[in-house]
Amino acid sequence: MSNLDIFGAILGFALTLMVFSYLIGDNPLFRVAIHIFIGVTAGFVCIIVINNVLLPRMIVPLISGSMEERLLAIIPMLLGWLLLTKISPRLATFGNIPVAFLVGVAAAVAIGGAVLGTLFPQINATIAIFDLTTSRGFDTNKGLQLVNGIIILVGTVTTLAYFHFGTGPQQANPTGLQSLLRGFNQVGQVFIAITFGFLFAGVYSAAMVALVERLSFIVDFLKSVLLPLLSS
Amino acid sequence: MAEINCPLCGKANPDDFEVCQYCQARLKPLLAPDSAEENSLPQDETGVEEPTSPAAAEIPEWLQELRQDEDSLELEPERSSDELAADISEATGDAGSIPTGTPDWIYEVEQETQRDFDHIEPPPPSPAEPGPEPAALPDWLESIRLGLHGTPGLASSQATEPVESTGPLAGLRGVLAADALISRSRGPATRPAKLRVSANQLVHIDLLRELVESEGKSQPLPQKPSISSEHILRWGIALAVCLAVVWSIIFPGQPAALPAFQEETAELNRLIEQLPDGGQVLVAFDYEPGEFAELDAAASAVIDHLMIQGAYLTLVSTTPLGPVLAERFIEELQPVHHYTAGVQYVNLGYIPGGTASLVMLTGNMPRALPYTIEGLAAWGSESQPVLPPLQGIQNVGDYDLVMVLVDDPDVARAWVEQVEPFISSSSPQGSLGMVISAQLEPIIRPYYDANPRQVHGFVAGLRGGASYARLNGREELVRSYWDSFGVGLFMAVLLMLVAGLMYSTYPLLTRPSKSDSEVKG
Amino acid sequence: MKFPFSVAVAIGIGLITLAGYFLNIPVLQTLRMALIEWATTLAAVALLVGIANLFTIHWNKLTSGKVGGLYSAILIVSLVLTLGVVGWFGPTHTYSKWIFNNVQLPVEGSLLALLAVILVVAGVRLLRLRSSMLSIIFIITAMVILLATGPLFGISVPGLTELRSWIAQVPAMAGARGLLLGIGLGIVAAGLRVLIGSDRPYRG
Amino acid sequence: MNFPELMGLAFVGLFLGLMLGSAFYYRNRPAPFVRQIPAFGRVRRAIGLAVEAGSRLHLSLGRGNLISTRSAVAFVGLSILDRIARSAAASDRPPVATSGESTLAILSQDTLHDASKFMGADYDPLRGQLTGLTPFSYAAGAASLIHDEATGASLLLGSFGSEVALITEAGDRTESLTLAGTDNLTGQAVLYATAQEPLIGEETYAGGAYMGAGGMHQASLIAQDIFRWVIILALLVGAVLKLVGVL
Repeated sequence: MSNLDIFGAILGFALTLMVFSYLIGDNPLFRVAIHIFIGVTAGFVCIIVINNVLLPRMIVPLISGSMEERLLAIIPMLLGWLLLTKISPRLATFGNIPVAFLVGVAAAVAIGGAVLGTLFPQINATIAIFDLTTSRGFDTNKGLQLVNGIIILVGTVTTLAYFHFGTGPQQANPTGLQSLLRGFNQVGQVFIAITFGFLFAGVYSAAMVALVERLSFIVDFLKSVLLPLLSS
Repeated sequence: MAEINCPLCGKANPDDFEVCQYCQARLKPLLAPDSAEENSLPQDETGVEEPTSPAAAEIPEWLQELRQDEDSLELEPERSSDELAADISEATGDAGSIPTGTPDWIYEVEQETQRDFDHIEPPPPSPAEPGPEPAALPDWLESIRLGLHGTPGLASSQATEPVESTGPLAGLRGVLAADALISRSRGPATRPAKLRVSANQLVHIDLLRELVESEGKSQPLPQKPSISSEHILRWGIALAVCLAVVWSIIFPGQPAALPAFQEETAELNRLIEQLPDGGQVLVAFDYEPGEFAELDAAASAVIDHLMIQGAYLTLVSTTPLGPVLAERFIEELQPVHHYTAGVQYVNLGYIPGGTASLVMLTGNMPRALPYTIEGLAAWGSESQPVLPPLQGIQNVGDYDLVMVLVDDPDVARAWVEQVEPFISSSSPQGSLGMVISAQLEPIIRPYYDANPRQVHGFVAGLRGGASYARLNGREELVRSYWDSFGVGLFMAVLLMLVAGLMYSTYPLLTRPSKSDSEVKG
Repeated sequence: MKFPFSVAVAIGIGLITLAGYFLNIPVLQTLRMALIEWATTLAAVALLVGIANLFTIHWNKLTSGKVGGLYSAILIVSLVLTLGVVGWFGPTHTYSKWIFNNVQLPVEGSLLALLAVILVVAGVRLLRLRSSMLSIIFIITAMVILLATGPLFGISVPGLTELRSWIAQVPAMAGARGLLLGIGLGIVAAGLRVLIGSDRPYRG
Repeated sequence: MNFPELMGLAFVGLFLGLMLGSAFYYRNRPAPFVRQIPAFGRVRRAIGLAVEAGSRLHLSLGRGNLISTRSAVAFVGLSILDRIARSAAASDRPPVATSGESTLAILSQDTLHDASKFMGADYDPLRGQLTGLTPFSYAAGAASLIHDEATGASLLLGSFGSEVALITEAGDRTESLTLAGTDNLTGQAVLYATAQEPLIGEETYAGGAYMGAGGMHQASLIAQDIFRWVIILALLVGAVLKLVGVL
């Protein structure tokens, strides 16, 4: 083990304890650890993005690209220079055009992605369950497949209906539609709760593995420090 | 025609004007004591008042003293009204009972609700001339205050009381009940526009304050002890969870069996087993560094299996730190296979644009990801041939297997929705496998259960990783976490059940006394 | 209503990109890909602006002599050091990996590990804060799934693993699907508001 | 042209038409009734309290690539930021926005700048902060800002994963109110347990309408509601057709 490795292990151990000190309360040690962390992360991300995006997309085509590539690189280059003016509050106005450009593309990507990537595939998948001619992984017989399919359909529909925003004026006796909505609401809540519960358990499992890993690290580190001391 | 100087901006106005023609401030105070004496208002109302004014003789001695103090204060127009309040309170030795910049009942209500009003500055008076700052609250704040307190007492008193227009109280409602006071006042003959308070008015203010307090008083916040039950709860839980895990690490008991066969895991195992000799695999490292413990454990047996099969690996990532994670994974978790960058594997780094650009992988990959993370031309140049893992690859459909290691539901869905259709349409044996964080299971499983499958096999979290490790016998890493993991989860459930029940039923048991106080409040 | 040039840019670029998704016209699709590519390049430039913002905020804190100045100094030093080392040697060099393995991973792993405590505290307090049907089912599901995920000291409860699979396959998936569909609708609405210039998060 | 693309075009076109139509219809009429979401009521109150108490309002716009479906929830966050910045512009501790992505940080600065200009208040570019460039570093930065600034209320409206628990925990420890909503499902599950006022699923996208960000936000709720039932109908009819073998 080289000195660099030993120093690294000590640093990792110290930083782990500093972060864990947050369990007692917010304190300077925790602050120091996360400020180091934020700085390091930002540095890494910055270099990787420069290496993987800016150099190949903006610099290399200008130096060694064909005429067509150079022309194509000029527009993002210009917009990029304008965007850089956002660094200075005085010049920031020049950066409005590239920001508007980004927002326009972002809005379009969001809509396109939501319609073609979420809404349609999810609708299709829900309908496809009722194709009883092909069996799916977990259903051993058609009857069970149908029952599960119906539960999924009911769950999807009531969850979606739960979010209905509009409501009529409040009345003492709710109309039929309002009672129906209220019923949907209750059933939808059950499905939402189960989904959140499952996801929560999943996040917790991930966090627990992280905790086990960190505590193992601490125990191992202390063992490797304490055992030689005790044996000597 | 005689002129009056505006108390706010100091400019001269004809004396029959009600409001200043420059700044719209009220020229004649609403709290004029006596109609007969109204005309004897001194001309120098701008703030500097002579102690020897004709009316001085009629003023009680204590008030003269007070006024002298005030006069000296009024010479410092830049002082805030709250500072004036503090000074005057000091001068009278009756802290908090003299209404100044802010009427004290508002002041006290504020104090009781622990709102530090000092931070809110009134808007500057419209003309730039020096003058005492009016205590007017901005409109928006006024409306919020009304809406917030929402107390009938406060609202109605404000509705019926006149708005004070001059001096430091300008803009506040109901400071002094002008009409009612006129007939009874035995105060000084002249009443300057500022901070003149008679004993009578004090009585009225006290009355009003009591009225308001009794109806509109916010619940005083209880003093927080430095160590509350919340702290003890947090510390207790932290201690219990950590101790349980540490105990199981230091004193491991009988090791628990790894979970057995899971269909989706076995399916992934089969896919890797079927890889041709020297098969090409695209591995995406799409997780955050924080998730490294779980994903390492879940994926190590899988990547190990790929390497045993001698697969060529292409590493990519849609998260900026993914490439570093990928490099670390290959070198530190799988050192026995001696995979070398540029020979058995190539790290193409970060996919510019992340998930939005995944679709680029289905097009021209050499154009989308031209360089390795070391900055070499991955797809060959005049001086060097195409790197072995990339030979014959033009797009993602050319890979024998695409393996995604992912912890984010949206990223996982993007791979399935955008890339999988292309894989399955371009080659019959191409497939998409996944190693996912446990939280993604309900989101990914439907794609596995779909017909045709959109995810052809997956490993979910430590449990899935353990199951996979059991299939190919690479258990070391998973084994080291598995038992402590179980202990930790059990402790968490126990705490949520026992502490959760105690914590949530405790207020029910002690409700009678609490609801009493709520009713009183 | 003011209609500045930047609004025209946002709407025009947005509509062209959106049309590229839905209209099968080669020119439009090529244009859409080019626009997205430019946008991702711009987002990378924005990252430099972001780093400058991070730097300025902490530089100001440092020079204003506020309480947190020391932390800001630490952040700036670690940022500059990392930029220097990783930038000079490259992200896969031993030194860069040393920083990553001994700072980035321990801190981020520990932050995630903190959640193992924070989430239990939240679970314990949930029913007191919001005692609704939703909360009760939420917490029961979470506990069942947690028990079914780990090794229960080698004890196998019959049917627990099957129950876990069924919940993942049927009710949890149904709920997730309903949520995703609703979110999809929300995304379309929010995106369209920007595309018609009703919401303008940029300056004009 | 492929069927899904054609359907997609029709979907977006109709959605837009409905939004514009209902915006026009309700231009001179009282706004339609919407169901109560108590979280928004409480957050409006908390904003008022925070402004009055001179404590800082904090709005966090999340992280995640802007050029993706995640931008939409950030746009909602930005329109609420605009709303809050206008109502609290004259406070001497005006609201501060944090984000975990550079473009979002720029957009938050622009939004705050516009709001300040509109209200005639001073603008400080450092009120739109980038607190970190990866999810956890962003969350850690935002959490330490909550501890430092004595925030009265934190609104988390953007894309968050499980790391958001660090931010809500900071809010909890400083006893400030946190209202939170996100598009990310795991983030929502974590927020449901940890945030004081969690928004579930689509409710996050309705934030603009509930916080009074303009008529078009109301109108989009109507369009969302109508399309909700169109989708439900499509699911039911599709399932039946599939079952009998027509589809």
